[in-house]
Amino acid sequence: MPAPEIVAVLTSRFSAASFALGVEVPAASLLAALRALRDVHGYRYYVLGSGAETESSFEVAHAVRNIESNDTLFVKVRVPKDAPEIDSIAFVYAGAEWQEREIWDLFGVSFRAHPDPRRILMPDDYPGHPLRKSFAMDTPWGYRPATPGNPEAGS
Amino acid sequence: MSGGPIEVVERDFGELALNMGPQHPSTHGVLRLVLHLSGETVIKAIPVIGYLHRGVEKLSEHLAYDQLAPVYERDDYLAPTANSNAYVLAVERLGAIDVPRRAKWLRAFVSEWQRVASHLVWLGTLGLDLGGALGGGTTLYMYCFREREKILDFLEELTGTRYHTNFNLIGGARYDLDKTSAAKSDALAASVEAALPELWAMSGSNPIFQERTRNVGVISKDLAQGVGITGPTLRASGIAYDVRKAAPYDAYGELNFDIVTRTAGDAEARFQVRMDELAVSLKLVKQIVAGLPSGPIFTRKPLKNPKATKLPKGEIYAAVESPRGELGFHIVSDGTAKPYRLKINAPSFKNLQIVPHILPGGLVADVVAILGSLDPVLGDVDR
Amino acid sequence: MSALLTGWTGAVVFSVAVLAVAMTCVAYMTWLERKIAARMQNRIGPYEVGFPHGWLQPIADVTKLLIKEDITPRAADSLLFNLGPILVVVPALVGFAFIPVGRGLAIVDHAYSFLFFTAFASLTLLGVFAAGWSSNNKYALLSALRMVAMAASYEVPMILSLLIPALLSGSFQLTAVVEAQRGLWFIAYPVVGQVAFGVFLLCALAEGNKSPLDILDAESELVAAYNVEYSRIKFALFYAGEYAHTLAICSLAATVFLGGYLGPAFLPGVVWLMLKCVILFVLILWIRWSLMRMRIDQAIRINWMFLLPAALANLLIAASWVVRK
Amino acid sequence: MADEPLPVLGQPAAAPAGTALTDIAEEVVRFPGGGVAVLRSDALFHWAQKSSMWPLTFGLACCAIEMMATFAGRFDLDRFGIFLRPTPRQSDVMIIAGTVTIKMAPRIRTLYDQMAHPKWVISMGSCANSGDHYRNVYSVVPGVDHVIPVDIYVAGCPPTPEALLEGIFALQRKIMEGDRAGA
Repeated sequence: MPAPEIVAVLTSRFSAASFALGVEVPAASLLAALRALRDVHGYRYYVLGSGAETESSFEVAHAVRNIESNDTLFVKVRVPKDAPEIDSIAFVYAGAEWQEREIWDLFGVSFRAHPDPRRILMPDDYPGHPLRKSFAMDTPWGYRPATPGNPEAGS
Repeated sequence: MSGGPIEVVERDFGELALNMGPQHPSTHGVLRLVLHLSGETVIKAIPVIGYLHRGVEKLSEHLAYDQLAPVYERDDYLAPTANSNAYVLAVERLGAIDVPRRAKWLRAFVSEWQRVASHLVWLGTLGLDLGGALGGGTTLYMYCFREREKILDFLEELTGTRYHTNFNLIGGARYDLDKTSAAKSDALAASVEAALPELWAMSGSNPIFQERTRNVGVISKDLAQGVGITGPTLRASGIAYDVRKAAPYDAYGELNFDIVTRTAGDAEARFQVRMDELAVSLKLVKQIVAGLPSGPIFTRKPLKNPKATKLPKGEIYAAVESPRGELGFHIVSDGTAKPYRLKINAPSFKNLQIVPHILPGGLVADVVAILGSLDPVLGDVDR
Repeated sequence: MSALLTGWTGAVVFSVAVLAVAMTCVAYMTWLERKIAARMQNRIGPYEVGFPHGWLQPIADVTKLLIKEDITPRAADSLLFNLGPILVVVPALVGFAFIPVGRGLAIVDHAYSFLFFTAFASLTLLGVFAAGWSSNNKYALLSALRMVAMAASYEVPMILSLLIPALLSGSFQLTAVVEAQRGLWFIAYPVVGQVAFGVFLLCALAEGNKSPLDILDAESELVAAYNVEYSRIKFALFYAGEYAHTLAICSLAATVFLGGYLGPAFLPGVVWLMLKCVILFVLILWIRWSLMRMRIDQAIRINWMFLLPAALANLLIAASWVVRK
Repeated sequence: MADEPLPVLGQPAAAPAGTALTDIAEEVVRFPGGGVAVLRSDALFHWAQKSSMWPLTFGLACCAIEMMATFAGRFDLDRFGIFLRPTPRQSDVMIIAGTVTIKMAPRIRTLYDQMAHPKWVISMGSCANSGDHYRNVYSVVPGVDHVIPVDIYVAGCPPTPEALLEGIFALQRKIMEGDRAGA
């Protein structure tokens, strides 16, 4: 459970909304919030970065931890579906680099100023972003998306 | 945001781009490393992963909660129980499902045995990395697997399978430990403990081994935190974080044990942490057998339809200490019988991220030593 | 009989006999190594191929390798690529020509046979370099470069330690070196003999690619090292060459340090020589299968900082001792 | 011997009187035009091939750990003359131990192509056989036989070392019959 006083600070300073595992901050203040968490509040340990897709938007959640006080906090941002782009925090937490690449790979959320913006799990020429809800489970392994010249290739 | 494929091309005069893997004797499976060498010195290392990406997270969204635990056992295939343990822990916490005390102790029991088995595989493969297939490494590997086979035999007797034990159920444990097996466990712990000095003699006490690992791949405290490395690798850098102590689950709150730490942060420290953890785990299994509470191992009402477990709407993160570190499950539930989104926080994925930071400056021989000391499991990295 | 054993006919008869014995030994050394390694690792080793204990294993391996597909990569330098295995095997086998198997019995009993032997034994490394360079494979290239570094380092203390027997016997002729050991084997000479033998053994490990000094054959780093692109009989030749080289080094060590064919008369001299060879081989295997590999900088540092000074000091002590006598 | 005419290439070879070609050879290949090639699938060769099967050092997932256990002291594949070679050029058998993904499949094909003939493939475990429960996942190839020809399928998730041993024996029997997938 996240420490309530930290949540309170984040809520007041970055107009964040709290939820069960942490806070949700506006996309614009993500970098500032995480910098504050790392430098001021001692949340120096990067736990995980996770993406999710809701009906209206993508969610990117970063979990950070203060090892001394043994407290884990999730910082979540919403990314609009029509322009899925958000600031990369790889320069704040080095551990976010691969997690953000994974989110890009599987959800198609791109990260601004990412140091190494390549796919990480899927082949470099893979066409889709498989963890999106629109990507069907039974998509065959030889999947090629429909292209204007070859409309039958999609499946 | 899109980058082209990684190129194995020399960019400077005198630079050698070496492609290591995905088929290479010492990349622990299907890891690929693109090394840029100057002579034998690594100047840049780019890990390429995903060769074992099996889409488990997508698969989770299409299977019911009760069907999922065995799927995760194939992820970190050296310690399967830890995976399903973390998963059932998350589901139980989100659904407020009771677990009998005996089941909790039994989960810890199997987890600790698998930690021993996993660390033995790690030591054997570290031997192969440092000694090669035609040398002392193979000998160490054979000795490690001799001990591991005993443990797998015991687990087979207990659960019916050699190592994908399928032990954890939502709300309990699947198999019980009877008196005979308990006695066998004690005898086994004593016999593995007796073999530890032999393994030390072939590895950590050997000057060549020490020379190969000392001051190799040093991870500083700050780097360890920023990258978020975890498990024995983190503890070898002087940070005493162990999920078993920090966020006790199963029986660990009631058990008495110490966190093993080292401060050097090099490959030798990681080796020593894991070797000491072997001893700690063996003590723990003895402690569990001695203090095992009586009672049922499963109290949930038998389900007519195994797909009927529904979790309330919400979000949960639960983690266990797998042999490789903090293994967490982040589950987003929308109130149906299937997870809406499930993210596995895999320790090997995080530990492997340190590779581009610590490989440069070392030699090619150090690359295999560092990889071996990090103990990545590619099923866990790629999921 | 005696007429047959002199002149050209003698050389031919001897060569064929020695070659046959050496190649059979090499084949069965692989079997012996697998058996000994297995026993050290609480395994059984080759067993089912040729009952009992897999006696036919080497024959099966060689036959299988003979009928496999022969691959020369398109990007390889095919001349050097095909020359490599020959350059490895032939010099290693030529070395046996100089080993005396009885009093005055050697195919070539030259006044400088000792020097010839070391020269030929070192030639195998040329084949390794040719193979590594011509394969057009980066792992093979790294292995070849490591070979150059290792050979340039370890040849020096090796030759220095081999000078001790020559110094003590006052001759570069291997038959004379053995005869000089009639009273006392050179390894038994206090300090001087043991240090020379120890330095030689370590260098032999490096030259024969045996752990802990199998730097250029490091499987966990360089995949299959210099022979990574070789298949079929060319690979078999490398394999045979490696063992032939080890056998040659063992027989040289047996000859110059352990009294060669000398031994109690109830066994013929050849048997004594082979017995000593096998003992040395097993000693090398024992070291090989118990130790981890060194890193190349460590191996080279040990050579220049420890082996070379030790060998030099040893040589000085031996020389002053010989001069004073 | 001197009296017999030398066989001319492309002309039918004269068989000794009274013997059919099939009596002395196991396989007779007849070319158009009447030429005959006699192939002796020698028992010695097959015995050598089955007695010295060298697999490629190559593991993909969980099954690789059981494969390692099979190579270790308890089951000891060295008893049958089987030991690992790290390079495809020198190996005879490829044991596909684990899930084949779309990223790995081209590499597996390359490795298979790099192996020298004759070569065999053992598909170890449900994932390599059919994709198992990952079968419908976007990144998994449902069975390695989509990529390379497979000789022996070993069932299990993962197969026990005993099962892998049985698969190896089955392959040995297959080799003795001179059979090979993709030949």
